[in-house]
Amino acid sequence: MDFIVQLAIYSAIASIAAVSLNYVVGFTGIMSISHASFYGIGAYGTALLLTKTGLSFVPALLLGVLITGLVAAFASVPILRLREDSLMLVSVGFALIIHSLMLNWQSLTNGPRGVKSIPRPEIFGISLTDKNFYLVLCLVLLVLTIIIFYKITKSPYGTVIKGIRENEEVMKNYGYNVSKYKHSVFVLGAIFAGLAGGLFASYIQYISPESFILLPSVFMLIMVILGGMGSIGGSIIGAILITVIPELMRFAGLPSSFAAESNQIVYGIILFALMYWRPQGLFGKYKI
Amino acid sequence: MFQVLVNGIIVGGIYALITIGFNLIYSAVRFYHLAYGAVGILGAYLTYQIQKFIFETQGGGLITGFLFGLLISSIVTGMLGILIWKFLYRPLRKNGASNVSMIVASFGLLIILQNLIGLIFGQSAKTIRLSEVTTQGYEFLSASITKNQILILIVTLVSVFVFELFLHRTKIGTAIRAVGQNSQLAAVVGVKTEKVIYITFFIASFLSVLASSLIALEISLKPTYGLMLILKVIVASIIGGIGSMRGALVGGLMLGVAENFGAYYFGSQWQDTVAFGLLVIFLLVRPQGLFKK
Amino acid sequence: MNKQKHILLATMLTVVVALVLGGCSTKVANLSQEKIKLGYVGPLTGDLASIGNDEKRAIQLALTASGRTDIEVIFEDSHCNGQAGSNAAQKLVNVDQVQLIMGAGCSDATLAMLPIIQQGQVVLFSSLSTSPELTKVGGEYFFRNAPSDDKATEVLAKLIKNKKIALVSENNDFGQAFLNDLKVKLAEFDTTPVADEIFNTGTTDYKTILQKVKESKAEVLAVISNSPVSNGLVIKQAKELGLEMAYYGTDSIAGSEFSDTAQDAAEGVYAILVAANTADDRVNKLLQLYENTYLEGPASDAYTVLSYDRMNIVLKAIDAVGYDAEAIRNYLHTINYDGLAGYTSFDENGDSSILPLVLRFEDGELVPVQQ
Amino acid sequence: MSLLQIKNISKSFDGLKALHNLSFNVNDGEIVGVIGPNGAGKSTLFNAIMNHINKDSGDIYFDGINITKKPTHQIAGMGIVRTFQDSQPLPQISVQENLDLAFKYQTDISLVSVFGRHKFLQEEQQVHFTKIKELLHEVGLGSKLNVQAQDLSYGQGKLLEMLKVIASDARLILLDEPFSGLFPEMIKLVTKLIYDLSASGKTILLVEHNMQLIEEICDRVIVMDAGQKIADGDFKTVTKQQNVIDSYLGK
Repeated sequence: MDFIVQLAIYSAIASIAAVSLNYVVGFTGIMSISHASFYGIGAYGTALLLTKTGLSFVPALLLGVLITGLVAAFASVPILRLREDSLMLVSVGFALIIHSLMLNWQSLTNGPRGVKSIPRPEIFGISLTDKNFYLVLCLVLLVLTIIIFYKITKSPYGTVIKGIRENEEVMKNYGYNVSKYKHSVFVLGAIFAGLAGGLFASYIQYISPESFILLPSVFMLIMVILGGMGSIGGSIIGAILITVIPELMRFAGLPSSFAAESNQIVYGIILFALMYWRPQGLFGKYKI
Repeated sequence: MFQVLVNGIIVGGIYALITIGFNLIYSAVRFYHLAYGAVGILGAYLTYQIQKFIFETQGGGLITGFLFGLLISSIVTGMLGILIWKFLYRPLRKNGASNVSMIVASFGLLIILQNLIGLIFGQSAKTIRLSEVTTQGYEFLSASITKNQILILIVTLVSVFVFELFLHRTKIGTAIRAVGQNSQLAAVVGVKTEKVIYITFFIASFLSVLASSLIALEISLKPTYGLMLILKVIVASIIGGIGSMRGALVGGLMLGVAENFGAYYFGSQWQDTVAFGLLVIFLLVRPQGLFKK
Repeated sequence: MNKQKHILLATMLTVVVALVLGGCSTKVANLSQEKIKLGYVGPLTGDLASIGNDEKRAIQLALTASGRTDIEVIFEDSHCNGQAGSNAAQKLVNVDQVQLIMGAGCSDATLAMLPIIQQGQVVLFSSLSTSPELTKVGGEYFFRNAPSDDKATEVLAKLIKNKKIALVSENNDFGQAFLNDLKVKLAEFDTTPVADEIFNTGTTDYKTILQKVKESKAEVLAVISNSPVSNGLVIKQAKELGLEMAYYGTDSIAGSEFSDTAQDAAEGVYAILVAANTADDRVNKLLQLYENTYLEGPASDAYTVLSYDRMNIVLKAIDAVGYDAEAIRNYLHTINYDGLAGYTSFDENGDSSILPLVLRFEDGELVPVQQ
Repeated sequence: MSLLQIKNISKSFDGLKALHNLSFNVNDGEIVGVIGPNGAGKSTLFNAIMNHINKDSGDIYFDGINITKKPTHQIAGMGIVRTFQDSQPLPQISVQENLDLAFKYQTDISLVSVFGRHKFLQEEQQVHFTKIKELLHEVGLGSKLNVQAQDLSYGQGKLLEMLKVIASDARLILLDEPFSGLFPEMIKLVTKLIYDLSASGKTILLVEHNMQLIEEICDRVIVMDAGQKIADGDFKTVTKQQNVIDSYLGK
């Protein structure tokens, strides 16, 4: 059933992004809304390398992820100087600036017409045109992401970043270089968002600035909040629910005259209700 | 060149009007009421509906229809503002929600309101107009201003002036500022904070309808304008100093002028980048904005 | 911790079950009713929602007019975005097993759907996407009765060549593709525009751009945008600024949304557009039928007419060769259908023979102009 | 040679002189009390030492090294730890995690060591866990190992803060009103912990209002008023000085 395989692929990609966002927001308390921009940079990086240079898939993806990491390193300097609501706002500003760069830097990104016919990946000779192989690739990378973040958050390093989430001043008093940790968390989170973006670009084979505007950042945040702050399993469940439910709504046979708007209203209600009943989300342990 | 400045000031005037309401709410309840943009647009749709009703069925003039519509919808939306606080936000605050989760909840409310407007009034654009014919503007000093723009400028200046008086001269005004500074302290001194917050939400929603209806004269009405407006308001409010009235006025004007000059020199596709670039610069250099310590 | 493990497993289970159930339930329904299922994917939300709704309503009007009860159209929303568009197409192809999909508005969704269409070997018939790039990339299963923009740019270039031209274009796939194509055509007539301004989708205040246009002393202002509201606002604000010049707009100008926004400012505006030719009384009958059924005029007459034609062409094809993508594809290459938009036939790339007309707003009505 | 030297540091917040030409020394192994009426600048002093706030003038030396301008985490890294006035442990993490954060890891906690030298980290953590169990049992909090710190009572929270100070093994300990709001038997427990710390050679700077405790615990006392040092000596002589009495009774 290609439809279900495609949904599984989109869920896996969304899960990688959600887990990395949870690492930044849920574990370390950095309320960044610019995660979709790094997802977009990873997508554009990989897509442009694949279409414009002769690079094959694996180097293009790795290079795309590297570029995302570099941009994140630069962006983290201004963004991480702030906290809580002002950090949220500056990350929104950053996301919008990145989007308008994608839109207007026509010579590089071909502007609003996006990047077309991105070749399907070829790894060690197997061409991944067949969806099932692509799903295997996504699941392998998802499992890898889970292992990496599980290892980090269960180690003393994880305790330190959770401490930073609770109270930065106290952590400084115990000798932890708080800004160093926050920068490395922000950049690592962005790298995995770039990875998810690269996978998305080579699967859907066409990307344009529209898919990386503000709303995907918000959807990623909903995935993490719904799933649960500070719980890797929770953010995967959140990612699957947010990716799959709207597609299932297509079967609900709602008269499409208001199906579209009601979809969005459901998101609004989810957000509001969560903040009221379970700010820490389904499986989370930490209330934002 | 002068024309660009004029455009900037007029658009800035509208941003200022809405930001005043937004800052008022922030100073009373200390969080970003993101759904505020959608509340204003909902009010503007009401004005449109009432004007259409008066113009088409009661045979009243366009302008009387507009003013009458404006009055009714401002009051109705003002009530709605109070209900939103009473039944949606207050329970959240009582539940011990942090600022960040209040912002996330208010964003959820923005999405709900915006799509409800889409459902009720439909997706296609609606226009509010004051005259049958598109009248050419008045020329002075090589800049032309349309009638609508003059009306907007007058209403903005009047409401800012009235508002400053209200806030600093009347008892309720000082009460609102007291609650803003420190609500526990205000309560101890005997200020009925609950009542004051109701009044604040009423006035702010009233102002947002006023401003959104004025904007509708210029750019017609679409359900998605709520998000667009609130993003501009946040930038203006941060530049001016979150929560300060004078800051709202200056922040709004600065944003309007910066956007227009950005559009003039870099091209209009860079307009948003200029606005948000300004936001990022202010958040880094002077997070408390121009008018706050 | 294990309590959370249970919740985790429970949710995983419900999701999988829902998916499987969702998948096969429609399959079962499909077999029992033997109805011919057609698909539609288009922008039912977002900026082009009003035009997407026009398309949908035109299809429903054509279907009721034909009296066919054995045909059902499943409407899916593409949200004007790649991922949603590809999911919608994948669902229609796989779950509902449609042989033909009407739709594809924004390039985003169209280009994301193409790989699925080509793999599923299903016909994609669009009346909204006009981007010239689709001619090459479309593939053998892609048809459209909306003319590709390079035809519209040809007509427009001839009209405004060697004049002082100001171009104001929307920063989206339609606007930039049309703009670049037009500039190439104008260069052939060695005319270069005196002003070239781009605005972002959703911009509402054009006064500053128009100030630059005024300073460029252009004789002609060409507005390139597929959103009726933007077209309306640019022209209204230009008139308010007292810009005395000839105005040219593209096909989204015909319709209530543009005339509501521009009102009397629309007077004298030239439109290069397709099919909303009010001289043909079948077009007027359709627009009247639309207004009676939905109590409001269509947001864009042109796309309503094209979508109406499309439905009738599809009905004609199914009657002729049955409901099979392969057969329909071959049949469409041979058809020459006398539609409301004029005689429609398709070349090897699936582009239609319909040529855009030049019309002019005269006291609220769009009247054809003889070149 | 004294461990901590404060050399006429001043700090004023737009006009209000929080600290004014304050100078004093603390010798290795001493327990020094800092007393004075509310608003005398005691907490500001701690903030100044840890460089939470930058000073207008003056210098601070620790173990002979100038730490006036060093970032807070480096000052802490040199072996100084402080508690905040009525600070509570980090709320939404467990008691065990709170204490584990206070311990000094030899292997640098970084991504490299999480993947590269995982074994070393793991071993050190196990050592810390055993110590943590002992510490908790000592004060009767043994059952609270995996409880979220926010679920502890106020008193238990204060006790946990003291245990974190012990776990940090810092040479200089700045205690900001560790006894405020505690029941008598809790006060005995905290006093015992302070004595243990002093016995193991730690130097303690104690801000406290409870005069009996100051007299009982401190070797020497510094009295502050309006940001200035007005007395420095043993408890008996200092409390007899006229200016000290006036500052408490208010001029």
